[in-house]
Amino acid sequence: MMAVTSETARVETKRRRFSLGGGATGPFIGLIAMCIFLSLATDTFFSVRNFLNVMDQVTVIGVMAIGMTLVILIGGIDLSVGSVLALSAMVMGFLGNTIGLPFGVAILAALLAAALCGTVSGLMITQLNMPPFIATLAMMSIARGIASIITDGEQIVGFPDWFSNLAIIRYGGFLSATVATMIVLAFAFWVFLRFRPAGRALYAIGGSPEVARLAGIRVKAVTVRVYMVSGLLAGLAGVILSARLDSAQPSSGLGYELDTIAAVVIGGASLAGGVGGIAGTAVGVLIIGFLRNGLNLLHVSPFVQQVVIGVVIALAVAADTLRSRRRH
Amino acid sequence: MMAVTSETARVETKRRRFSLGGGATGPFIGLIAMCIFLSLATDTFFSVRNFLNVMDQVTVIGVMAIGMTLVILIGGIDLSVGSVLALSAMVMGFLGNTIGLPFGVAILAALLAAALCGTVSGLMITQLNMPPFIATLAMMSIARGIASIITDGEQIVGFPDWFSNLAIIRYGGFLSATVATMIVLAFAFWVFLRFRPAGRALYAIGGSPEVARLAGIRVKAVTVRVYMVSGLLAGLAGVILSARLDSAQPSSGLGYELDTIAAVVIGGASLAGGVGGIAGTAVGVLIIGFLRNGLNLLHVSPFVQQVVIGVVIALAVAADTLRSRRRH
Amino acid sequence: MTVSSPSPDRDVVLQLRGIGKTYEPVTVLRNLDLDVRRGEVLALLGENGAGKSTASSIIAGLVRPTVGTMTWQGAPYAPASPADALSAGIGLIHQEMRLLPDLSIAENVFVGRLPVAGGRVDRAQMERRAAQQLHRLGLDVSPSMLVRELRVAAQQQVEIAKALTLKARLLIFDEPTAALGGDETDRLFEQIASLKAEGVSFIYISHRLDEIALIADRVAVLRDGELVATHETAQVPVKRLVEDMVGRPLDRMFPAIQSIEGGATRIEVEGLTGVDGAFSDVSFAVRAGEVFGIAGIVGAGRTELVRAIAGADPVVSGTVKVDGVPVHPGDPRAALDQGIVLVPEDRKAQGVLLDHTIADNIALGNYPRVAPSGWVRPAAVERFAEAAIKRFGIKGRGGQLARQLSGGNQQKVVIAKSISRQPRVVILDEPTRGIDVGARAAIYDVIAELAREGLAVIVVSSDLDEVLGLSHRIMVLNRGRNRGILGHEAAGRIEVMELATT
Amino acid sequence: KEAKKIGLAVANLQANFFNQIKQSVEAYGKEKGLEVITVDAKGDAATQVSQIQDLLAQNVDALIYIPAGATAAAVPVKAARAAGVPVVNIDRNAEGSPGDTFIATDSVTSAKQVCDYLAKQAGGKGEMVIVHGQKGTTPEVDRSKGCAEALKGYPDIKVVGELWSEGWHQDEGFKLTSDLLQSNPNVSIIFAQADALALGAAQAVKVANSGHRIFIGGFDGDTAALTALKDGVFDVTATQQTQKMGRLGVDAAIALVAGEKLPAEQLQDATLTTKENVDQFIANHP
Ligand SMILES: Nc1ncnc2c1ncn2[C@@H]1O[C@H](COP(=O)(O)OP(=O)(O)OP(=O)(O)O)[C@@H](O)[C@H]1O
Ligand SMILES: Nc1ncnc2c1ncn2[C@@H]1O[C@H](COP(=O)(O)OP(=O)(O)OP(=O)(O)O)[C@@H](O)[C@H]1O
Ligand SMILES: O[C@@H]1[C@H](O)[C@H](O)CO[C@H]1O
Ligand SMILES: [Mg+2]
Ligand SMILES: [Mg+2]
Repeated sequence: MMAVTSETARVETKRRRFSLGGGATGPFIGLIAMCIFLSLATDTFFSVRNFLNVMDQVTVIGVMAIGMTLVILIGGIDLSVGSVLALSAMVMGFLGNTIGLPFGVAILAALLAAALCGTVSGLMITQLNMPPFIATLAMMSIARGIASIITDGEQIVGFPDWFSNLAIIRYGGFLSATVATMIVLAFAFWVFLRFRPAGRALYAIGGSPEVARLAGIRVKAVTVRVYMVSGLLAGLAGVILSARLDSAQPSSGLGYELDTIAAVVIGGASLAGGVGGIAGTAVGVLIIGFLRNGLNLLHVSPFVQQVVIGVVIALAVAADTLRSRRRH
Repeated sequence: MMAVTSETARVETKRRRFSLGGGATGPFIGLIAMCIFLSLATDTFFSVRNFLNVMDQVTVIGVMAIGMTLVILIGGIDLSVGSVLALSAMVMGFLGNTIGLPFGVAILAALLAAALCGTVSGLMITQLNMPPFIATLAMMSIARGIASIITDGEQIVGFPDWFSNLAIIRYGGFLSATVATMIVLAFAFWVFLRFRPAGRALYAIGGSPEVARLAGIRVKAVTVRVYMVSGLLAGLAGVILSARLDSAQPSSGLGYELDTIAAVVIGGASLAGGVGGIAGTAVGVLIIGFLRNGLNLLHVSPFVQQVVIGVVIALAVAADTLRSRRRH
Repeated sequence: MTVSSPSPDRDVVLQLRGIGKTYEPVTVLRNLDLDVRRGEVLALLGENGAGKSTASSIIAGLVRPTVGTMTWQGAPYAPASPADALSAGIGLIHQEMRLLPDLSIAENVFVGRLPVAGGRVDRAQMERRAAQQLHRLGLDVSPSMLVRELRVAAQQQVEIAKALTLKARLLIFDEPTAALGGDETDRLFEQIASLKAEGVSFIYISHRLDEIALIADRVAVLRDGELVATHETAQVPVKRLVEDMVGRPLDRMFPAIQSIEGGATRIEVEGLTGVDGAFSDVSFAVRAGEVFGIAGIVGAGRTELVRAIAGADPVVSGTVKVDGVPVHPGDPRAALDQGIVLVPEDRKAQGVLLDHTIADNIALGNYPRVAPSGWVRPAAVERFAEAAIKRFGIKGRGGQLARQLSGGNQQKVVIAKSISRQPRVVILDEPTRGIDVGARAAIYDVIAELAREGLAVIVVSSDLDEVLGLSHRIMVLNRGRNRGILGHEAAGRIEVMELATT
Repeated sequence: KEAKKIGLAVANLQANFFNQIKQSVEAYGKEKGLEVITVDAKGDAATQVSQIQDLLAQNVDALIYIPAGATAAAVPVKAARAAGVPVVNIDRNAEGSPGDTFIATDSVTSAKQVCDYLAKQAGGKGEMVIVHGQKGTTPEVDRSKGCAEALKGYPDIKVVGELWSEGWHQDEGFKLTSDLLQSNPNVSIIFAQADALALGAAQAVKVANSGHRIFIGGFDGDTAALTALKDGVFDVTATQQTQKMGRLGVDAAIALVAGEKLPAEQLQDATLTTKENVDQFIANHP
């Protein structure tokens, strides 16, 4: 009866040793093609300095996109990240500048507030059975409102030097502390998703919550934790943005949720859950970052830029289909 | 052995003759509760005049939400509606005012352009196999860019009187032409989704595209048509908005996609597809409309409003769960 | 054995010539010639992964062949979509396709061809006709009920009703009875017989070989994508069919039942009562080394009972103890931690992650063994999966997506995943649904082996022979109540059915 | 008739400039014993039309109106007129259908002063970039015009790059300036058309660390920006009299309700503000 096994060798497919980045190959090709084009078309694009600039520019979205990757992997969505970012920034600014707490404490409190927002979203989803879209939409509105209430809509300007330097000084002429933070986080979560059982569990939940539950995964608890992490990272993004802008304002992060989700989805994740990964998300974030940067360097008018961005995003993602179509 | 059949009768459940609004009951209760509260809390809320005001206010989102309902029913999403609205308004304004074509022709051309946008999204999704999120995100950027390019970002002000009167004059002291249009459309699509085989096909596609395909439904063709209709209705919303504002600008409709999707989902539709309907969407649109109106009438400060809106949306949707939890 | 050559037979309605299908780099179907005659039931047999569903999908326009041609009623036939096939009069019940859970039964039956009166969907007619057809199949439920509220067996009946109301000239049934009990199967056969008399042709796929003689007129057997035998009559000994399928004789089906001296009580169920009265006051105990069968007709509450034992559903009252320790109810994780694993009945919804690799599926829930250090190394996952693949003869590679497997092989993946946990109690709900004879024998061997290793094994099956052949004792469930537990010696078909139906 | 209840429709409270006006109107209104109902359109003209409907439904006696978005929508004014409610426009006015009076800053003149100051400081030569406000809005158009007029006197100053913000936000100013600096590393003058944009630009300059002096001008006199100016974060702005405009708005509303006639336009000066004279504005915002 076991004679079958020799037969199975025929079915062998070499690709996909371990399904992970799933679907990010197309976008990756798109990214490379775009970079080559921009290097040839401008004399400023291909330089260490410009690369570091872009890294700085994508840090905020990049950090949020890590959390969003987890959320999307389990089949969720988090629309509140932009607002939570603002809330965190305002909490930090208020406690640190207006109240005058030690700045480290202010940062911690900001992160805590952000993580709390995520936790509340997670609880709404798991305990009240709300669709993630609605739960986080509600949180988006609530967090933005609170962010504005804190200072009655005023911005807060001027943080301690050591703090704003985190986003400015490039240690060893290379990485600012904020960019380094993003890279370390991306790496840590990449390892987590790829090599830790708890990370693999997210894929299972996204694939089918019921299958995951029957396999002994505590789906609800994990879900709450994932939204908490997404909130926490959005809060961290708020701290990073404040350092970078040396100011905090209630309107910051407006519309970032769409950018962040776009980065993750461009990177090959499926909004249905179960497919995606940090590597893909990194590609997505870089596509958006390099594209905007490149178009500015090309002196493309802002209106035309929008058209080009739309077309390039479509092409980058379609590349995957066009490629896989040939396979079938 | 035949004894079984009598047994199975036990399973019979009377409820739900035809599942349609699916999940809209909670939000409906929420809507009623909210209206009762606002009627008691303010002396201006409960009046014909205020009701007609709110109807005016929700027309634009309402018309777009009809198209979005179809899109979400088949398991898709259309992020481009806000941009397509702007494009349509600019095409109309440009052809009618700047070029000086007869205004009726300008309107037709605007609707055509909008329907074209939808069709292109639909083709990207069906032919290039792109996730709807990405395809319409790309279209969102492209349409917005083109809307701005038409007049190089300038606004267009002042349309023929008969045109702007469509949104102003309340015929019989009652309905403006734009509100009437929305109501007629909502009714027509309600009938379509409930009673026409082609409408039911959308539920089948949303439930499972593969099952629908196997049942002989031309899933791709229908999908393209649904996005076309969504584009067309977004275009119509652009025309209505222009009449209401007596002007057109490339930045109009920014962020409306989220409002529109929210209305549909609050109305009980599932982003996974196959569940939802016009009745539910109407409830969702009215919840958002009455809520914003009521908070203004209650003199709630703008920042606090955001918090309240978030909480109420959450409660309205959670009502369904809390109710159904008791059932289990 | 006659490999069919183009025949002038006027009765032939569908002809396949040289049909082949390749999913790069694998060829799953090659050079298939097949004739289907008017008013006949052609049984299509073969091991899991032999290509039966692929061939059906090609005929029904769901998949396009890589090479080959077809004719239908004498004219060239190359459907580009199922819609083309349907309009030509060819319908398919797909082995894996599910229904539309959020729509009513009636709408599911008529999806894609809703009856219309005066421009509107004629709901009354639709529900009446659906109810009629379902009644004929033995399912009397309100046609306005949502499909999501139905159990697997009832869903399968809806699926069948859908096909039977098609007014098709050729119907392809891909394992229609895999989820059905004996009664439902009988009724289906009645329906097939009467349509046959009207000249409708059938391609009938099943792994229940004893059905073949009852329903089929001719038999075609596939092996590894090739037609290896056709029989002009269905009155072929099952032994012969097995040989055709597997390529060698299969000596026996069931392993000998071992005696279980001195096995301590492993699992003890006491007064268990489920939500909504699906089962009530069920008590039994299973000893280490024992195979315990649960029999009953469809809807008896067997699935709900075992799901509750495994913590998948909440219970109203009663206790479950493993080795004397009570299990916290309603929590699958708690049950798993105490060594209870469940191979669920509904593999697509509860068993397998379709868009994940086979390796990931098998590793899921087995990380403590795959990655004892807490670090999941891809190579370790692959090795772990490879071992399971070998043990269960799964036709596929670790890196392949589960979706790409044939139905039977998916089932094997689910079993492999659960058994790999090294449990103390294994519950298998319809374990051999959709599994070919050869593999079935292997799974029976595995079950016996698990018992020998000192596990308690609980088997739920609608295949009475399976329960009878495997179990030391059999509990008969009827309307959610324990109607008695029969010892292996005392249990026969008659005894069990009597308890199950009265 | 005496005014009791007035409505304030603000374009977007996310811009400090508008928030200052709002706070001034609310504070001064309270002083005058008025009930002020504030609504925030968050930059969307359609939202604003709805909000003004809601205000009219509450029978406000007068409307203070700051049009949202790029369109100075005439519709709210028409609606208010139809309801017999007088309208005071602030900052932006509707072409064809102006409010009963219009209170704003003379942006052309002030922008000219700002750019002139920048040009002088830079020694009358060098590369310059402009970070515009939201394209097509009155202030964007007027400030572009004013600056261009100033630059006519400095032929050696070349505008090498211009980008447009969408919502006058600080983070936009930062991003746009970063990109401008990348393609034009030799820039020595930046005119950002609002203080939020200028603060963003200043931070971008700091981050870019180009090694040469870059002069930065803004506009508005935002609360936080003035402190930053004092600290040398950027060089020059034009302080608009937000507090005064708010008070003027309230006074105008009271007068209009009482039946008085007011001039169609009440243009206010903005004061060119540098490190030298910033202290007075920090202590006491005009
Ligand atoms: N999309 C696909 N990509 C790759 N391989 C596929 C795909 N679909 C099917 N196969 C392979 O084709 C072979 C035949 O599958 P098919 O479903 O036809 O088998 P079957 O005879 O119906 O088996 P079962 O009895 O288990 O249902 C299997 O080995 C399967 O893995
Ligand atoms: N054919 C059917 N008709 C009506 N209801 C059914 C049918 N099958 C299952 N049910 C529903 O499921 C409940 C118990 O079914 P369950 O699946 O647990 O029984 P089972 O004995 O395992 O049957 P199956 O063979 O379908 O798995 C019934 O009380 C009923 O609610
Ligand atoms: O004049 C104002 C301010 O400059 C503000 O910063 C944005 O909007 C403009 O209309
Ligand atoms: Mg099959
Ligand atoms: Mg069962």
